[in-house]
Amino acid sequence: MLSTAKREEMLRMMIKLRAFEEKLEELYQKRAMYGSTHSYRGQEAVAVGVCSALEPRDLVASYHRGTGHLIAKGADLYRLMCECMGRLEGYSKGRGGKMHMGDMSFGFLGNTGTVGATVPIATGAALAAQLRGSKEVVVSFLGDGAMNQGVVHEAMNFAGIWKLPVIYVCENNLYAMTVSVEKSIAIKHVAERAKGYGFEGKVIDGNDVELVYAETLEAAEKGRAGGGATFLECLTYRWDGHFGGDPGTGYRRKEEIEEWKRRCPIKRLKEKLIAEKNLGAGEFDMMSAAVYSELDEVTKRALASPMPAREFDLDSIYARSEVGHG
Amino acid sequence: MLSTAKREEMLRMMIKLRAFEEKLEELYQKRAMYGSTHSYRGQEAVAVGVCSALEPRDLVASYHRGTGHLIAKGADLYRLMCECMGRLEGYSKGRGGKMHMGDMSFGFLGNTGTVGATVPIATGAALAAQLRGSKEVVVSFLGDGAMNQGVVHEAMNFAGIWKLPVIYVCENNLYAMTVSVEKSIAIKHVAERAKGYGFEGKVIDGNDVELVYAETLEAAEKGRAGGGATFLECLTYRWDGHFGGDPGTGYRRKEEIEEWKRRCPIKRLKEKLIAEKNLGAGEFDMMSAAVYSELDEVTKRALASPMPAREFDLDSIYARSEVGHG
Amino acid sequence: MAKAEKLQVQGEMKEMRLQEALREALRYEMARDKRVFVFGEDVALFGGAYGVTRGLLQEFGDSRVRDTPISEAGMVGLAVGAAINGMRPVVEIQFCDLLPLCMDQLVTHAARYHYMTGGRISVPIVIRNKFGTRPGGGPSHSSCNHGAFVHFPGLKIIIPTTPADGKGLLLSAIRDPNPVLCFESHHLYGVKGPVPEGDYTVPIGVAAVRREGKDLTIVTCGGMILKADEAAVELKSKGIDVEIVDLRSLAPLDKETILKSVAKTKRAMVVDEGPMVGGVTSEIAAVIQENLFSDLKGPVVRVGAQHIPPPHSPPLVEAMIPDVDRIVRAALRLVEGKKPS
Amino acid sequence: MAKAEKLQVQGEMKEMRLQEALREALRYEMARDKRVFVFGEDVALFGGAYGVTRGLLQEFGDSRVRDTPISEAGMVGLAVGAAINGMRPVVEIQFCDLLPLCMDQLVTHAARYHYMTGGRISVPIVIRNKFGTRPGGGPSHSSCNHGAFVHFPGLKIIIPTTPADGKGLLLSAIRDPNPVLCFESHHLYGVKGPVPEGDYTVPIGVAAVRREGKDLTIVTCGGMILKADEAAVELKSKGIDVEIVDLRSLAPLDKETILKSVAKTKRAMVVDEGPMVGGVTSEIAAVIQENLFSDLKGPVVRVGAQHIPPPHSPPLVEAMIPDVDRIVRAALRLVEGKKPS
Ligand SMILES: Cc1ncc(C[n+]2csc(CCOP(=O)(O)OP(=O)(O)O)c2C)c(N)n1
Ligand SMILES: Cc1ncc(C[n+]2csc(CCOP(=O)(O)OP(=O)(O)O)c2C)c(N)n1
Ligand SMILES: [Mg+2]
Ligand SMILES: [Mg+2]
Repeated sequence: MLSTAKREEMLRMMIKLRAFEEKLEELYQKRAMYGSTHSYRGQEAVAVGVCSALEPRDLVASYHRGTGHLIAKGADLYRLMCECMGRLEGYSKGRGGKMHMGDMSFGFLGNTGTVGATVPIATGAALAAQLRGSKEVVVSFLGDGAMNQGVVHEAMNFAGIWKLPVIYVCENNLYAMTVSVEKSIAIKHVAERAKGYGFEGKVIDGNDVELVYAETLEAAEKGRAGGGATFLECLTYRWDGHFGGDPGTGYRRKEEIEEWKRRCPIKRLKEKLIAEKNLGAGEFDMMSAAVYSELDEVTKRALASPMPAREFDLDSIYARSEVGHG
Repeated sequence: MLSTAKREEMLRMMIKLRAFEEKLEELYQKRAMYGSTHSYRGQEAVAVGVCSALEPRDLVASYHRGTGHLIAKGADLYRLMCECMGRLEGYSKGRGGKMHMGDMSFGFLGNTGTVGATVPIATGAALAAQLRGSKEVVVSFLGDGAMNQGVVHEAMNFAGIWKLPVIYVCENNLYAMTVSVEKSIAIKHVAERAKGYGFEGKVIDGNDVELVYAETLEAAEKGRAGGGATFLECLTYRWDGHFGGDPGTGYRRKEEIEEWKRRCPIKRLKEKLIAEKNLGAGEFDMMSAAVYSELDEVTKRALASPMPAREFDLDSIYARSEVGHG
Repeated sequence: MAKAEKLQVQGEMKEMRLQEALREALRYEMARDKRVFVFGEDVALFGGAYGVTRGLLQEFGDSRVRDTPISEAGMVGLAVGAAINGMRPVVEIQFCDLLPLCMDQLVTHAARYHYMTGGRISVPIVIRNKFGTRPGGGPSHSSCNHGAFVHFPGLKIIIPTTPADGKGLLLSAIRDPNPVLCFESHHLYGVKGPVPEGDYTVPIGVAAVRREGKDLTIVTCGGMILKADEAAVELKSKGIDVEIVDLRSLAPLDKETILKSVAKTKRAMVVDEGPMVGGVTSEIAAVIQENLFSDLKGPVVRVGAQHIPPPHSPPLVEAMIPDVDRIVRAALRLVEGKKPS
Repeated sequence: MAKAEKLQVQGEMKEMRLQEALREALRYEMARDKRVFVFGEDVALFGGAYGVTRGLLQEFGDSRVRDTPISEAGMVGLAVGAAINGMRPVVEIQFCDLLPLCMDQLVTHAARYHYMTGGRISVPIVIRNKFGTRPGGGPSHSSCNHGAFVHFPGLKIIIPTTPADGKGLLLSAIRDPNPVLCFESHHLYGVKGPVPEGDYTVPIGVAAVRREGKDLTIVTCGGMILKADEAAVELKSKGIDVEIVDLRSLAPLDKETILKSVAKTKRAMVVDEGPMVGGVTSEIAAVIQENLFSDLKGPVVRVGAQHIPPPHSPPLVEAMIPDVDRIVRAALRLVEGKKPS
C-alpha cells in the first residue's frame, strides 16, 4: 500500500488542481484571462494518480483540458497562471495560452487545442526513448472524444507494432463537448480498441487516485521493461461545463452531475485518510487553505506582471539554426 | 447451393479479370498505357464473389488495385481500357487514368490513388441510403494496408454508431507494397478491429469465390434490414508485383508466391465444376478463349481511339451550376 | 457599413445577425429540399458551437440533423459519399484550424472528383467553418487559412460579410453542384443587417462594391471589411476617396469587378486577415499588376497578417492582424506616391 | 544547365544523380549523428519508392531505418514527438499528394510548436517527398503543391535542383532545428551532376543565380529549371539575355537575390510547375512589384500550371504545365513591352 505521506501529497496535489480551476473561473468571469477555461474539476484523480506514479524523467503529453496534467507533472503555478493571462512571463510568453505550452524541463511534451493531435507526438517521444535506449516512459493523456480521431488510431497502431513505452490514459468523462460517448462510440468501453493494436486495454475507476496510481506504475514498469504500450480507460466526469460560460446542463441531467459530484475524488481520499486516522479534518482544512492562499499569491503576482509588447517578431517562428556552412 | 449457371458466370468473370490484367501488363510493357499497373491477378475471387452477390442498385467503392472491382461491378471493358490508355473515350476522358474513375450508372462510387480515401466515401454513400430509406447497400473495398489510415478508422466508427448499410471488404493480400502485414499490424487478423466499432468482423478464405459470395449476401441482407455494417477480411494474395515493373520478389519468398498460385481461385472453381461434371475441360477452354479474344478486340478498338486534345479546359473543374439568381 | 450594397430584391426584409441569416438559409433549404441534411460536432443538441444550427434538430429531427464524433476527415469523406449518392450534405467544421485535418478529402477528393471522373460525378457538399484571429483564440483555434484553399482547383470558396450575403451565398452554396467551403467570420457573426425573406440567393463568384470612390481601391474579404470601412472613413476626412471591393467569393474569383475598380482608381491595396505570404493578398496583387500594369500609379500594396501563428495574448494579436491605422498609413504612402517602406 | 553555379568547395567531387546525392546526405549524417533516423513506407527493405534510401537498412540496421504502415499523419506526428524528445527524424512521404493527409501535424503542430511554446521547444524534423506532374501520374499521384505550404508560418521549405544542392540542402535540413519540408522533383531525380564529398552543406534560404543575363529574370524552382534553361537558350538566339534565379528554398524566401536580379534586368517572369493561382508565382510576383514597381519595364509575368488537377493523359498534362514554348512566348511579349494577352 502507498505510504500516508505519498497519499497526502496526492491529496494536496488534487486540491491544487481544483483550486487552480476555481481561480481561473474567477479570472475568466473578470475577463482577466483570455480564451476559454476547460475546467478539470472532478477529474483530478487521473492527472494526479498518473503523474505521481511517474519518474521525473518520464514525459507526458496533454490536450485542451490540460491544466491538471501540467500542474500534476510539475508546472510552476506562476508561469502557468501568467500564460493563461497572456503575460510575458507565461510558459509560452503569452503566445500560446493555456492550450499551447511545452517544457521539457519538467517533462511536458505539450498540449494543443486540436483534439487528438498530441497522441502521435507522445508516441513519437516514446519511439525516441526506444531508439536511444533511455528508459523514460511517456504518458499520452486523451479524452474519450479523441478516440475517434484518425491520427490517434494511427499512433496507437505504431505503439503496438513497435512495442513503444507509452501509456494512453483516456479520460472518459462521458462527453466530448456536448456529445455523449454513447452517441459517438458504439461499444461500451473504448479500451476494447487497444486489442486491435495488440496491447492491453483496461477500464478503471478514474476517481480512485490510488488505483490510477497503481495501474500507471504497473504500465510504466511494463513499458520500461520493453513490454510496450498500455491503454487505461479512466472513468471520470467533469463537474463543470465544457468551457467557461457553458453551464454544462444543456446536454447532461442534473442528477447525473450530482451523482458524480458525490464520487468526488478529493472527498474520497480525504474521507479514507480520516477514517484510517491518518488525517484530521483540521489538517485537511489547513492543507486546503494553504493551497488556496498560495494560489491567491500567485494570481496577484501574475496580475502585476507585464503583458508582451504590441509588436510582432518574425524570428519567433524559427529556432535559431546553429549550422555553419563551409 | 449456387446454381451452376451462376457459378459459371462467376468463373467467366474471374477469367475476364485475369485476362484484363494480362492485357494491361502487355500494354504496359509496350508503353501503350500510362501510369502503373496494379495487377489483380490472384485476388479475383474477392471482387467477383462480392459483386455477384450484389444487386444492380448496390454500390461499390474501390482503390488503386481497382480494375477487378470495376469489371466485376459491370464496367464496360472498352471504356476502361481507353481510360488506362489515356484516351478520350475512357470513363474519365483520359483525365483520371485507371486509378480515378467513377460512374453511378453501374454503381461505381469511384477509386483513387490515396490509400483508404474511398472508405469514408463508401460510408457516406451508405448514409445517403439510410437517410433516404432506399435499400441499396454499399461495399467498400480496401487493402490490408488501408487499415492503418486514420480516416478509415473514423469512417468505420461512423458506420458503427449509425448502423450504416456498408460492407467493408478488406482484401488482405499480406502486403502493402513491400511491407508485410506482420510488420504493420500487431494482431493476427485485422477483422478483430471491427469489434471496436461495434460490428462484426469475419475472417474468410478470399480465394473461395462461393464463400465470398455467400458471406457478402448475408452481410448485404443484414445491411438492407437495418442491421448495420459488416467487416469481411478476405485472405488472398496478389500474384504479381505491386506495380508494373516490380517483380514482387524483393520482399516475398518464391515459395510463398508458388504456394498461393496453387490456391488459384479460378483453378479452384474450375476443378470443382469439372469434378461435379458441371463443366467440361473443353468448355472451360472455350470460355477462356472467348474472354481473351473479346479483350483483344477491345484493345484494338481502344488503341485506334482518339487521344484528348492538347488543351486545358478550365471549366472542367466545376460541374455546371443550375442555380438561378432572382 | 458606410454605404451598404443595395439589395436587388423586392420582398420583405428582416433585420438579423449573420449567424441567424446563415441559419435562415439552412432552414429554408432543408424545408424545400429533402436531400439537404446537416451534421457536425455539437450541431444538433447544442445547436452548434456558434449557434448557427440552433433549433434545426427540433424542426427537422435527428436523422437530418446529426451530432458527430470528433472525426473531421471522416465527416468530409462521408459528406462526399452522401453527395455522390444523391444527398446535399452541409457539414460544420468548428473552426478553420481543423480544416487541415480533412485536407485530403477536401482538396484531393471533393475538389477533384468532378474533373477526374470526366465529369461523370459531382460532389455537392458545403463545408461551413468559422475563421478569425482574436485574443484568447491562440495557435490552434483562431487561424485564417482561407487563402490556402485558393491554390487547389475544384473548390468554391465563399466568405459572406453582410447577413444578406450570409443567407444568399449559403443558399447558393447548398444548391451548387460543387464542393463549397464557407468561411464565416468570428468578427461578423454578431453583426446585424437586413435580410430578404424567402428564396434569396447571391451568386457565387461575384464580388460587391461596398463603397464607391475614385482614389484607391481596397480589395478585402471577411472581417477585415469592418477595418477597411473605418479606414475609408478616416481617409475620406484626409481627402482620399476609397472604393471598397468585398470579394465575397475567393473561388471563382471575380477578377472583372476587381479590375474594373482598379482601372478606375489606378491604385490598389489588398487587405486580408490571413497571412500575407502566399495568401489572398499575393494572388490579387499578382492579378492586378499583371492586367493593369501600365495603368497603375503605384504598386499593389498588401496589408495582411504578419507571418506568425495566431497568438494568444491581446497585444500580440493586435500586432499581427491589420488594423485601421496600418491600412490608413499604407493608403497615405500609396497615394502620396512614395514607395512603401 | 548552360552555366552551372560554381560550387564553393575545395574538396573532391563525384558525379551522381540527385537521387544518389540525397542518399549521400542521409548516409553522411546518419553516420555522423546517432540521433538521425529514417522512416516511411517502403524505405527499409525496398529502399524507398524512388531508391533514395536504398542500402540504408543494410548499413544502419532496422532500428534506425524503419518501414511503416500507411499512416502519413501518424508518421509526421511521431516524428514531431521523437524530435522533441531529442532525435532527428527524417520521414519519407511517398509523394506530395499525400501531404494533405498530414497537414494538421505539419502546419499546426510541427510548424507552430516553436512559436507557441515561447521558443521552449523546437522540432527538428525533415519531411522528404516527391513532386512533379507527368503523364500517367494522374490526380492523386502527381501534384505540385509546394506552393500551398508557403502560406503556413514556421515551416522551412527546400527544393533542390542540382545533385550538389540535393546533398547540401538536405544535410542543412537535417541539422536545422526547425521542421523542413524537402520537395524532390520527379523530373530531376535522375539528372546527374558533380557533388562534393564529405561535409557539404548549402544554406537554407539562399537562392542561386544559375545563369546570368541582363534583359529578363526568370525566377523558378524544381523541375522547371530544365524548361527555363532551355527557354533561355532559345531566347538567347533571339537576342534576349535571360538571368535565371533558382529559388532552392521557398521558406525562408531569398528576396534579396530575387530583387537584386530584377533590379538589374527590370523584367521578371516567375515559372512554376504548381498551379498559378495562389501559388509560388503569385507570391513572388507580389513581392517583386511591391518592391521594384517603378523600376519595372512591364508586369511580373506568371507562367505556371493551369488551374486543374494533374491529369493522366499525356496531351492533357502537356497542356497543363509550362513548357519551353509558353515561357519563350511570354518572354517575347514581355520584352517587346506588350501587355500579355
Ligand atoms: C480536432 C478537433 N475537433 C473539434 C474540436 C472542438 N472541441 C474542443 S474540445 C472538444 C471535445 C473533446 O472531448 P474529449 O476528447 O472527450 O475531451 P474533454 O473535453 O471531454 O476533456 C471538441 C469537439 C477541437 N478542438 N479539435
Ligand atoms: C495514403 C497513401 N499512402 C501511400 C501510398 C503509396 N502506396 C500505394 S499502394 C500502397 C500499398 C497499399 O497496400 P494495400 O492497402 O494492402 O493494397 P494492395 O496494394 O495490397 O492491394 C502504397 C503504400 C498511397 N497511394 N496512398
Ligand atoms: Mg470527454
Ligand atoms: Mg495489401
